[in-house]
This record gives sequence, C-alpha cells and structure tokens, in this order.
Amino acid sequence: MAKRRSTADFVLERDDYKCIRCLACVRVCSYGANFYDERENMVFTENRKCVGCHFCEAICPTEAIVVQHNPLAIRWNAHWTSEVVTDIMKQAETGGVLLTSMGNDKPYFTYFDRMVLNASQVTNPSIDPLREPMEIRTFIGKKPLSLELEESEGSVALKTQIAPQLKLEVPIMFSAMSYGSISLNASKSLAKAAQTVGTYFNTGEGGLHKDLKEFGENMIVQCASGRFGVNVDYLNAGAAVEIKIGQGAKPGIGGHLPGEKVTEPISETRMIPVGTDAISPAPHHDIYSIEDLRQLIYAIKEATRYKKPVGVKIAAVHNVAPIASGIVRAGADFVVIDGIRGGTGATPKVTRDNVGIPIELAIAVVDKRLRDEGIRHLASIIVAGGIRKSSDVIKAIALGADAVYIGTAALVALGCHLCQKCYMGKCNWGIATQDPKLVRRLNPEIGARRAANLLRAWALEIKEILGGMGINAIESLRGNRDVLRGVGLQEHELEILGIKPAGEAW
Amino acid sequence: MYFNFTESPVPDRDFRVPSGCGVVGIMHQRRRLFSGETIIKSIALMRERGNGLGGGFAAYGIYPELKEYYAFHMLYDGTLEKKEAEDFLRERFEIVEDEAIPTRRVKEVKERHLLWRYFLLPKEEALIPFESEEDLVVDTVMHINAHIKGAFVMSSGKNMGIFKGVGYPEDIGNFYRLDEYKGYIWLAHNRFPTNSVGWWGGAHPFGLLDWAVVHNGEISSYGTNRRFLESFGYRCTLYTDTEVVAYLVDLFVRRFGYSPRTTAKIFSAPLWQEIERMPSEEKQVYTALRTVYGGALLNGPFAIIVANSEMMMGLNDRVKLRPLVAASMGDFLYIASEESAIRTVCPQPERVWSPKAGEPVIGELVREPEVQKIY
Amino acid sequence: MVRVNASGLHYRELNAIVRELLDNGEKEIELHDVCGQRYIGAGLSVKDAVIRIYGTPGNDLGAFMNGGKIEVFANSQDGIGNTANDGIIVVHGDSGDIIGHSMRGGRIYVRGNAGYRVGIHMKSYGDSVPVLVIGGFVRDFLGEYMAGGLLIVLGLEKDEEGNVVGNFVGTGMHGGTLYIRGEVEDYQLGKEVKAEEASPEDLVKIRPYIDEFCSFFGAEPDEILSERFLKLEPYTHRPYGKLYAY
Amino acid sequence: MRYLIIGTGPAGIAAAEKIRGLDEENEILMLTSEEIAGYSKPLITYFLGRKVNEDRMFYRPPWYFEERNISVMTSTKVIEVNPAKKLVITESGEAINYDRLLIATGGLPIVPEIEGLNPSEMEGVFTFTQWKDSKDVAKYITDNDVTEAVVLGGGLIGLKTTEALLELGLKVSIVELSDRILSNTFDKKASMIVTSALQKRGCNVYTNDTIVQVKGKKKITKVVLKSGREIKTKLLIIAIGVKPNVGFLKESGVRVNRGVVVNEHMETNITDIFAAGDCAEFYDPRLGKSSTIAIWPVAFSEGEVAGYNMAGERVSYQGGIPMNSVEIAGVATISVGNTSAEVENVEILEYESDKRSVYKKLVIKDGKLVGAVFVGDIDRAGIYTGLILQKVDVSSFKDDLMRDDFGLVYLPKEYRKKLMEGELKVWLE
Amino acid sequence: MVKGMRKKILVKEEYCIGCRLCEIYCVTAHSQSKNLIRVFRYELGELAPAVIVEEREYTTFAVQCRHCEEASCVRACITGAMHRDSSTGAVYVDRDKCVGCWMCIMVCPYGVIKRGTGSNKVASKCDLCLDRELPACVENCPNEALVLTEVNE
Repeated sequence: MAKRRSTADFVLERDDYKCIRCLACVRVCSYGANFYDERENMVFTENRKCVGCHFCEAICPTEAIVVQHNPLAIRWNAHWTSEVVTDIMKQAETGGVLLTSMGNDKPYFTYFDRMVLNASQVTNPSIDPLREPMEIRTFIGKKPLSLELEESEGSVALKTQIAPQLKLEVPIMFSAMSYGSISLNASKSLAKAAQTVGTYFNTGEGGLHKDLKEFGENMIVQCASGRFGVNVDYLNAGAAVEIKIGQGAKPGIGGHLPGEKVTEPISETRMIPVGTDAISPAPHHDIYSIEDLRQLIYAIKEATRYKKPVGVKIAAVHNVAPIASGIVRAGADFVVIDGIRGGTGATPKVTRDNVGIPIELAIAVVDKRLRDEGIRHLASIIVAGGIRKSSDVIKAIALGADAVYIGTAALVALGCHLCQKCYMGKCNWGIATQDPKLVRRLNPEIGARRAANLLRAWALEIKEILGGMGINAIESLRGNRDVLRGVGLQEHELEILGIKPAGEAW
Repeated sequence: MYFNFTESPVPDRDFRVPSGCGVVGIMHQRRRLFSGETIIKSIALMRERGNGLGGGFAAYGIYPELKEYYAFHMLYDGTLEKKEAEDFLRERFEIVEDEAIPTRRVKEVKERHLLWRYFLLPKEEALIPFESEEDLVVDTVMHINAHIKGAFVMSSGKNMGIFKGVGYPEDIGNFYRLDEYKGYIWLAHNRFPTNSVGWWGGAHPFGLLDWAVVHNGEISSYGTNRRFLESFGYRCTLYTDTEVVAYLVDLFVRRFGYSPRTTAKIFSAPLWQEIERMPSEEKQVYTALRTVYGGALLNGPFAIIVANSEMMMGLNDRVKLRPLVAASMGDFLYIASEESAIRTVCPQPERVWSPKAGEPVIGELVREPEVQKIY
Repeated sequence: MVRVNASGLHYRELNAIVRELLDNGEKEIELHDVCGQRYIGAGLSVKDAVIRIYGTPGNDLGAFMNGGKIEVFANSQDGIGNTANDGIIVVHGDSGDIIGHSMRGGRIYVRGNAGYRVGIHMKSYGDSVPVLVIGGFVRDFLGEYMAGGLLIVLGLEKDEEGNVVGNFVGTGMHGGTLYIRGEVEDYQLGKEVKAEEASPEDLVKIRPYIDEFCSFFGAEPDEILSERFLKLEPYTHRPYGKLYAY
Repeated sequence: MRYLIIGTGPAGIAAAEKIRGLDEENEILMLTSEEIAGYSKPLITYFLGRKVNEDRMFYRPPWYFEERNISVMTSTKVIEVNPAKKLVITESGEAINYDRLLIATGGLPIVPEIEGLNPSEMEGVFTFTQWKDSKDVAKYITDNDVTEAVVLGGGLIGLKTTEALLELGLKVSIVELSDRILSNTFDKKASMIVTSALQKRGCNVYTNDTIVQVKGKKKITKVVLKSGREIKTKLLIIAIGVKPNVGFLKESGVRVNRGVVVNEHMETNITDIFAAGDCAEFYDPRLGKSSTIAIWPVAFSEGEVAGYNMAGERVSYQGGIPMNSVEIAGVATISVGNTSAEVENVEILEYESDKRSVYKKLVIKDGKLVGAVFVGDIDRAGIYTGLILQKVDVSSFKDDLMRDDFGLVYLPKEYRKKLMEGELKVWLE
Repeated sequence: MVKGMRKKILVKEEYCIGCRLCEIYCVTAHSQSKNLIRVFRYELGELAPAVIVEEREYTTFAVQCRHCEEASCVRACITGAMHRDSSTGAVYVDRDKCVGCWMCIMVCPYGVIKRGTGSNKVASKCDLCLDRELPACVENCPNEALVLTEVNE
C-alpha cells in the first residue's frame, strides 16, 4: 500500500468527566480537529488534524484537554526518526519542497547554554539594581573613533558631528516580521510594546500598514529584495532603514508570500495587486557584490538625507566575519547578524535545518574581526537568531553585540506555541494568519502588554546580573568576554568565542 | 588581541589580581621638592588596608639633573633578561646613563629581582615610524612587557620614577631608600591582592611615560576597557586592571588632548538621568562622550589617583563605592583613602573634603603668577 | 532655472546642492559637467521639478524617485529609476543594467539600448503603473520577476546577432505586460511567459507612450507602430504555487 | 419656590424625580385625587388576579416621597386652575399656589351610552382604571359569588382584566366592537393566536358586536348584545378606553384639544404650566400634528421631559410611538409602532410557525422599520423597537431582520458601535 | 439620575473570539455551586446566561446589559422592579417585584433582557456581578474583549 494515511503527531486527550460540552474547543480550532457528536453528547478530536498549538488546551475552562506527543507515531529509531520518516512520506506524496516555519529545532549545540557568567564576591561589591542606578540604555549607529572637543574654562563643546543614532532603553528590539507573515494585531502589539518600552520594532519587508505609521519613532523599516511597499515615504517613515540581505532561517534563498495570502490590506501595504504572488528574489537584483551594497546603502542615505541610520542584515554563515567587515566598510551604520536559530514564517526545511552557523560564534568572530580591523566603532552589531532569555542577551552583549533582536521570543510572549505551522496561515493564536476570524484572537492591547512585560522582565534580569557583576552600565559589559567562562567547550571553540574555560581566574 | 596565557613566563602574571588597597597622593603645586619620608608615613598609617603583598611609590621631580631623558625603571628576573632588554633599548635609544636602583637590605622585603634604571635619549632613526617620541616610548614599554620574558618596565617617564615591590609599602619605601629622594608629587599604594602570590610588577603604581596610577578597587569593566584600548593600539599585558587606567589617561589626555576633567567625565560618566537634565548643548556633549566612549567607562568600585609631571587627579566611581578624601594646605594638595592618612602628615589642613562620586579632584602646577587651581 | 557646475563635486555635495535648491522652491535645475555622480534625484518628490543632466550621471539615478522629471543628455549608467514610485526619467543615449528595478510607478524612456535585467521585478499597484520604454535593444533577463507595469522595447537598433532582446525574457514573470517590436525566438523566452502578436487594441494602449517617446527623441510614432509587436504576458500570477509540500 | 404636580402616575412621578435630581432645594408638592399615591396603575389587574399583593402594588414605596423630600396630598381633587394668580383650587375649596405646575392627571374611563345602564346606580358594573376599582371588583365578586363575567372591550385593559378574572376562576366573555381583539395594535393573525389561546382557557370572544342593553334592577343580571345574544352575568367590566382627564381646565385658559396641548418641552400655552402623560396631547413640530399615546413609557418619558424643563434644563421630547407588551393566556405579545398593513407603500415581513404558536411581523416604510409585532417569541424585540425609534434605514440588512438569530451583529457597524458605546439616546434628546 | 462613577462593561467586538466562555462563566457565577463541572452536570436547567454571544461570519461579540444612563427598561417598568441602584449606578431587576409584563424586553435596544427560565418567570439580566471584584464574563474573557471600565457621570 503505497498510499497511506499519515500518522498523527499529537494525541489530544479529553477528560470526559471534566468536559462540560461548552464546545469552546470545537469553536476555536482553525484546523477543525475538534468536533461535537450531538447524539452521543460528546466532544471528540481527530488527532491527525491537530498541529499541537495548544490553543484548545489553553481555552478549555475545566482543563479537560491535554495535548501530547503521539509517543508511538513511528517506531522509535535513533537514525530514522519519526520526523525523517514522516518527511519522506510527505515528499513521496507531493514531490514538493518541505516547508516549515519558526526557527531551527535541531539539537545543535546552543553555546549560550555552555557559557556561564561571573559575579562579584568580596573584592568588589555587587550593586543592588533595585536601589542604585543601573543603566542599560544603548545607542545604535556609527560612532566616531574619537571626539573633537573644544574645551575652555569649565565648559566643553562638541565639534564632531555624531551620525544619527537609535536610542534603546533596553538593548533588545523586535526583529523584522512583516505584516503578511504575521497579523496586523501582532505587528501592532510589538509596535506598541516598543513604544512603551523605548525600543524598536521592524516592519520586515512587507511594507507599512497605515495603522503602524504612528509608531514611526520606534520603527525600523526594512528594504528587502522584493522592495514591497518601498518608496521614499516608506524609507522616511521610520527611525532607521535596514537592508535585508539574508535571514538566519533561510540564508541564501528568497521567499514568497503566496497569492492567496495577498489580501486587500496586505496588497495595500505591499503595493501589489490582490492575489498575486509576492516574490522576494534570493539576491537584491541591484546588489551582486559588496560595492553594490554600498550603492544601495548610499542611495537610501541620499533618499533619507542622511538623517537615519542605515543597517544591513545578514544571515550568519561561515565567512560572516569578513562579510560583516565588508558591510561596515560599505557604510552600514549597523550590522544585523541572524544566526542559524532565527525564525521565519515559511522556509524550506532543508535550508532552515542545515544552513548557517550558531549566532554565538558569529558574534564572537564578527566583533573580533571588526576590532582587529579597527572599525568596530563604525557600526553597531545587532544579533538575532534564537535569543531566548535575558541571559542570552547578556552573553551576546558580553561577546560583543550592541543589542539583540528577538522574534520568536516576542511571538511566544504573544501566545505562539511554536507549532511551526505559520506557513499554513491558520494560526490559532492570531499571530501568523490573515484570517479575520483568527486575527481577532490577538488583542493588541494584551499583546503589547505582554511583549512589553517580557522586555521589562528581561531588563530587570539584565540589571540584576550586571549588579551582581558590580557593573552599573551596560557599556561595561559590551565585549567584556572576561565575564564569560566556557563549560564543556573544546579549546578551539573557546578560542573562537574568546573566552576562558570555567575554573580559570582572570 | 586575545592573549595566550600559556606563554607567560611568570606564573602569577597570568592573572588579573583583584585587590583592595590604600592610596595616597601628595603634591606641592609650586614644585617644591619634599622627601619621600612624608608619604611613607602617610601610607604606613593605612597598613590595615594592605596585606603585605604589594606596595609602591611614584615620585616626580627626583631626577632634576637628568630631566631631559626618559628614566626607565626596570625589573629583571636575571642578567640574561637584562641583556636582551638592553639590546632592544639600544636599537631605539642612546643609553645616557644606567645603574642599579639603590636599595638597602630590609628583612621584610625578599628581593627576587634585579632592579636597574636607565636614562634614555631616543634615536632619530627609531622615531621614523612613530607619530611622536612618546609613541616610541609607549611602544617600547609595550614591547618589553609583552615580549621580553623576565623583563618589566616599571616606569618610563622623565624626571620621575616608580618604586614598587612585594611587601608593605613602608618596607618597600625603606628598601628603595626613598627617604633619600625629593619630589614635588608623590603617590603611594598599599595593596591587598586576593591572590596569594604577589608579583613585583603587579604592584602599584602603574606607569607609562610620566603617568603613574594608584588604584583602590576593581575595574569590573576591565574586559571592555581592554578591548577599547586595543582598538587604539594599546596592549594590556599585565592583567592588572590598573594598567587600563594608565593607558586610558594616556589616550585621552596625551593623545586626544582632553582636559583631565573631561577625561574624568568619560571614566565616571554622568548617569543618563543626569544627562537628561542638562541644558541641550551640554547634554549633546555628554551623550556623545558616553555613546562614543562607552568602552572607556570605568565600572565597578574604584578610587584612583593618577599623576603626571603637571598634575595629580583623584577620582572615584560614579556611585562612590571606594573611599577618597582630599585636603589642601597652602600649596599642598593631599588625596588619600582615609583622612587620617592626611592628618598624620598634615594635622591641620585648611580644607578637607570628600569629593562627590565621579567628581575629580584635580591639582595642577601653578605657573606664576597664576593662582592655583583646585576643582 | 539654476545651473550647477558639477565638475569635481562629490555626489554628496552635488546632491545636497540639488536638494537645497528644490527645498527652496527651484523647479528647473541644470547640472553641467556631471561625471559619475551617483544618486542624482534620489527620492525626488517635487512633482513639477525638472533636473537636466549634461554628462554621464552615476548609478542609481532617480532611485526611490517619487515625482518630477530627470533628463539626461548623455548615456546613463546602471540602476536608473531603482524602486521608483513616480516621475519621468528621459535618457538621450544608452543605459546600463537593471534599469527600473522594482519600479512601481513613473516612466523611463531610453533612446538607445539598455543592458541586462531591464525592468527586473517591476510591479504595479492601483493607479500606478510603471512604464519603461527602450528605443534600441536590451540584453538578457528582460522583465525578470516582472510583477506589473509596462515594458516596451522598440528595437530601433539591433544587437550583434540582430536581436532586439537577449535570452530569458520574462523569466519568473507573474504580472504586467512586455511589448517587443521585432522578432523573438521561443528559446529566448522564460518558461513563465507566453507570447502572441499584439492586437490593434494593444497598440492603442501603448500608443501614448510611443508618442511620448517620439516627443522626446523625435521619431515618427506611426512608423514605429507600423511594424509587428509581440506581446508577452505571464501564464499565471502564481508561478510557484505547486512547489511545496505542506 | 414650589413645583406643583397634579397626578401621581408615571408622568407625575418621573417629573418629580427629575426635578429633585436637578433641584435639591425647592419644594415639590404632588396632588392626587386618589386615596393612595405611588402605586402602579397597570398592576391593578394583577392585583385583581392575586398575582400581586398590596405591598407589591407600590411602584414607588410610601417612604419614597418622604425620602426625597417630596410632599404628597392624597384625596385632593383639583377642580380649577387659575394661571393669573398661579393657584389651583381643590374640591374642598383649598387654594394651593404654585410657581411651576405640571398637569399629569392621566385619563378617565370612557363609559358608553347603553340602555339600562347607569353605572352609579347599578351594582356589578365597573370601569377599571384605579386601584379602588380593582378592590371594589374583588369585593363584589366575593360578596356575590360571581362565577361569570362580561368584559366590554377587547383592548389592552379589557384583556388584562380578562386575564385576571380567568385567574380567579371566572368564566369570561369578551365583547369587542371591531372584527378582532387588540385591533389597535394587532393584525388578524396576531389577534387570532391570542383569541384561540383565550378560547382554550374557556373564554368566549364576541367580535363585531357590542352591548346594547343592560338588564337587572339593583344589580346587573344580564347583558344584551347587538347581535341579539344575551349573556347572563353578575359582573360587567367596561374597558373600552380612556380619555384625557382635563375637565378642570375649562376656565383656565390652558389650551385643550383632546388633551392639554404641549410642545416638545411639555409646555402648555401658558407660562409655567406643563402637562405630561395620558392627559397631554403632544404636538410634534416635526410631524406637524398632535397625538396622545396613552402608554406607560410615553407617560414616563414625557414626565421626565417636563421635569427637566420645569427645573430649568432645556430638553426636548423626541416623540413616542405606541407600543405594548402583554402576556395573555400564557402568550407573550409585543407590538410596537405602526403595525397595520393598510398604510400605503409599506413592505411587510412575516414569520409564522404554527407549531410554536409564534408569529412575527415587521412593517417597513421608506426603508425604515415602522412597526413590529411579536407573538409567542418576544426575545430581543427591543432591538427592533430601537430601530424604529432611531429611524434606522434597514434596507441594507432587511433580509436578515427575520433571521432566527437576528441580533446586534446584523446591524450596520456604525450604528452598532454607537449603540454599544451608549451614544444613542432613545426617547429624549 | 445617579451622578458619579459607574461601572460599565465595554464590549470590544473586534477582539471577541467567539469561544462563549463568558456564557458559561456567567451561569456558573450565578449558580449554587459556583463550580463549572457541577453546574454543567446538575444545575444547567434552571440557569441561563445574562450575556448573549452574537455571531455572524467572523464577527462575534458578547453583549450584556449596558446599564444605560437613561435606561429605557427602567422607564418602561410598570412595577418599579427594574431600577437603578443609587450606590452602584447599575440597573437591577427586583425579582420579587417583577410581574413578567415584558415591557423591558420591548424597549431594550440591545435585546439583553431575557424571560426567566424554569420556575422563575421574571425578567433576567446582567447584574454586573457586583458581589465579585470583576464580573465573571470579564474576568474570564480570554482575550479581554470584555473590559470593565468606570465612567464618570
């Protein structure tokens, strides 16, 4: 039997005693997995339709539902895993490229988890961040190597003109997620949270929805290969412009928003007709080389009258350091490096799971390379790709980043349960969907509150750790690899990371 | 550059030794020379602040006859190292005079090193790759300290010298016969390293050119500061957090020409909330200073006294985690960790004050007929 | 009218001068002795402004342009009208590669020939339909990824092999229309496009642009239209619908 | 300053409440010819039917007036108003001065001319508009072992009285002049449903008929109908309607048509004299005509408007529409607005379910809903009332109006938004 | 007319997800046991939610008594059962006074007054759960499509 029914990835168990037949689970499942049998007066689930998003579980008022992995989906095999077998089946059926969403879920080493932080004991005091000043404000943009000052009796004047900067009250921004890949309510949530906290969100390459214009001061607009919605007004609408070359989840490839997702409002922001594919070419067709990148950077600077920082986002790949160096030398005011764990709305699985390098290593080599070349001050380094918690932020900054972008973590704050089915457009949590029935499930007021809470919580934790180290300004953490020690890392990895093994003193 | 710690010749040089300490600085702002006895007395009062694993002094104005030459105080493990260093020095300098640094036998000080001093004149041809004479000297110091094993430059300025070693400072002072020297600025340091092994080179003051720094506390931002300095060509080889202070002072005051006060405001930058309250022009300056020189922000607890031939400055961290007291009496300016250390040598100063967190105490030489300046 | 001598000016200086003039209400600017200065007219949004350029402007001429008119009395280089939204660019000479890249509105007229990837990823939205007219021949990848707008190649001059277009014409095309005056072999076409002879209605549709072309460069519209035009359109707006396994 | 209010019905009470809300200082004096104030007139049938006891008769409890510092004089019948002197004269000859006067005297029952009938002399014949009537009827039934009754008038009061009598176990015959009961508000179908429900409970309904003669000496024994039918009965309730109680204004100069003519501020032609409720006749300047709608919500709203204006706040009345809700023989019914199909250029939407005894009808004129009838299923009827009162153009969602699940979700978003935000003011503006 | 702060439930229809949890929590809050499962098993017959969920295509929202400032139901009530509480500003129905004439149902433009079910055939409507900190429907709305606000009058 060549053709077979696929095996359920999840099993939904419903406690019939607790089930009160309120049918909330039936009403809310966008995949139609739950149904009610009137004759039996019972609620059932078609397990194969369940994607494991846990929405019904979350909404069930009596905790009658538990979603579990199907333990025996495929006979256990360390090599021929259930995932591998299922994928082969799907491809045998369709002959197509496997799509997936969100970030790489493979058990590659997470270096963040192999690095530990330092704290003060005796020789210098820890600082109590709740009562003493603890500064984490960060500026993103090109800095001069030195400042020319004019000093006279008791007064100092600045002669050097500082390039435009982004001012971050927390060194965390929301990474590029287009309206289209996520819902407008999701975008609004992040925009409002960024405004509340004093940081930035990124439009992604989907253009600018009119409802987001009011958040311009906290917005980075992205210019990607598809140039959707890009015009001079768009470039000037935000506080900075980001040229997207690559993305951690899909280095080296383009993407496209299928025509059926190009609805009326999406068409308005992308400035393309309803129902046509929105194709983002793999390269920018005006950038075939580094000097072309410089050309685009300066075209944008000209169009925005040098009033906004212009940055470049790349995926972390093997030669990320020299590439970053080239980008800085091409005139970028900030470089964004997106690691192999970076998320996406849709990507070929083969790319997501296999291409790129972990962000931790990329930060270390890029920061080192820029310092070695004496150009570290010319651009800020923003890192992204699987930043999960405040300690990841701290470690990233200690390795040399100026700030981080979070995407997946922000979406999780909005409700995402990482079911990795964004590309289906049926997100029950109202995040990765344009279905008006589903979009409304994300109340942007709640979303903004939760996303802002996350940043607030991380900021507090960062301050806590800084205080523990006896540092009261984030400047003193940046590139301070002395505060990191490796645990269980090989010597060469330690060398790349520029840190000592745990146990070694200064 | 990331250092390779396996190559270091002296085991205890491998580590940046966090330490608690006592500091004193005394300056006569009209260049009147006074004996080292004063500062020894002062630092000795704060014996409790040290543990006998490091003490040292910097003295300005001690070599008036040879003030045209760079005075190098060197520390050698042995004669082989001495020869190697001297060969290198000769490539770049004419050695005008050299001799062993006079010491006397003191039972508390267990001498481990060969101590030598040189008076050097840069060779014309050696200057070619450098922007200035000073850069040549800095490069020479960096080179010896980084690459000549068993040789260490304690000080390299004109008409000044640093005397330091493992022991309590009064013993070290006695050992170096400092009672026989006269200077117009004296710095002293009493060290309490948490590492059990003290190393002569790791004692304070730390010097470069005519800069000398004594430091109480710990620079928690050391890693960041070091990397900041690396982008300006400084190589931190000693792994004592104090050295970054010396290099940073050299960078901002000598190379950039900033005033000591502005430099202090980079080290102990105002809080953002203070900057927000400043008038717009000032705000712009301080925002720029923090934004551009964030890597030079000295974080963690510290009280430092830094001096050169022209001035002496005391500074502590932004939230005042280490003690610092200043006093003045006539042309004398005193800065110390404890008021008693001042009172013991100047019982009735005209003014005694504790500087605010991050506010420098700056004493500059008075050029007649100008009035002395104390900020 | 203001004349600016661009000789020896860096593009930043030159463009700053141009912007300042425009900001002060100047509507007519002549730039003389231009040689390689990039981004002239980048982001130009003054609807009734005219910039006349004497000499060869640098790349990205009129990038992100949003109105006004730029006229070049020489050849132009690569990337003119990059991601433009509106406005007119007229080139009294040849042009380089990727002209009209991602253009969403406005019109570009090139009297002579143009290079590779002409009109790549051109798109249209609502009332704004970009139009690109090339007088002579173009190289490969004409209208690659084209998603909207109107691309017209008149073939008044032919390339070394006697072709008016190169290979891979309209590859990945999923919107808009290409008109080519002259012959195109099947192998020259991308797999996403279909070609047919332009109908009289089509010719009526493109007539205004031919007229405008002729008004700039002094040719005879009827004569141009008397020859056969090919019309190229994509098979589908969704070329990659079946590529994926869900 | 004294506010004087004649009448303690809904109009009078609403006015007094409003005045007190706006003016805490000045005196409010209310007069009623009845012995008791603050009870609810519509409840007298419920009282008769023993669904409501004496305590629950009070629409506003007795302590209510005292608590709000409102004085009430009961058993005080006004017989004359003298605007020149700003006085009212009572039956007992007392003169009470006022600064602002509200006439809210309500209606008087209409008693037709019937052979043999002199209600004041014949026992067993009652009108039914006051609590006293209800008590008298109840006592009469007990005292005389009444088992059968005739109700003249198939209107609202008649039917509610019937309902009460049925509750008491009496056999009731209804005599109605027109072709159907509730003819003012209901069409044939609606009337039929109610009629058959009444019949099921053993009630006789005689339509196209009336009483032409009453027999009996001291007490009534029989009625003779126009059709010739004779019905033995010890009890006749006359419930053919009310007329404005305005006789005492004859000499006052206050303009009276059928009722006291008032403008949108409830002002009469004479300064400081206002009128509201069943005794008033509202001249709607927008329609250019005047009418009296003798229903509770209208009386209450008019009273509020009068109260506002008497206390010095300029508020206009939007005009009411007839509407009524009554549950008869277990069938809930609601009718609102103009429910007759006879008017020209109207569109009728109907829904009927025999099984459920449900009937609904909507009347649309010029794209707007003007009337609605609900029998059996009255859930969410108020939404339609709102549409009628707000004169909402329903053309865009006409097809949804009769849906089973019709609700706010089918309303135009703008209207719904206003409604949800509470911006709409029904009745007053 | 009551002056001062008045609690009001805002209906944010653009965020209602149509789960109808407000209904079951309303019922439960007004039940004997106050326990969802027990209510479902033993008490459902006597109870009806005072919140009504409307649905049409993707638009859904829950609506309950608006506790209008100028409440039509209070005007139309012939018994005084429907009244505005002077301390809370909320509109209540006194179930003992109500005679079930349905005048209130006739005039409520929101259609949120119901005829009581079971043995209690009097008008039934939202009481704002004033015995709780938050109305049950508001507290349990998973998307904050129902929000309690205070309006100043």
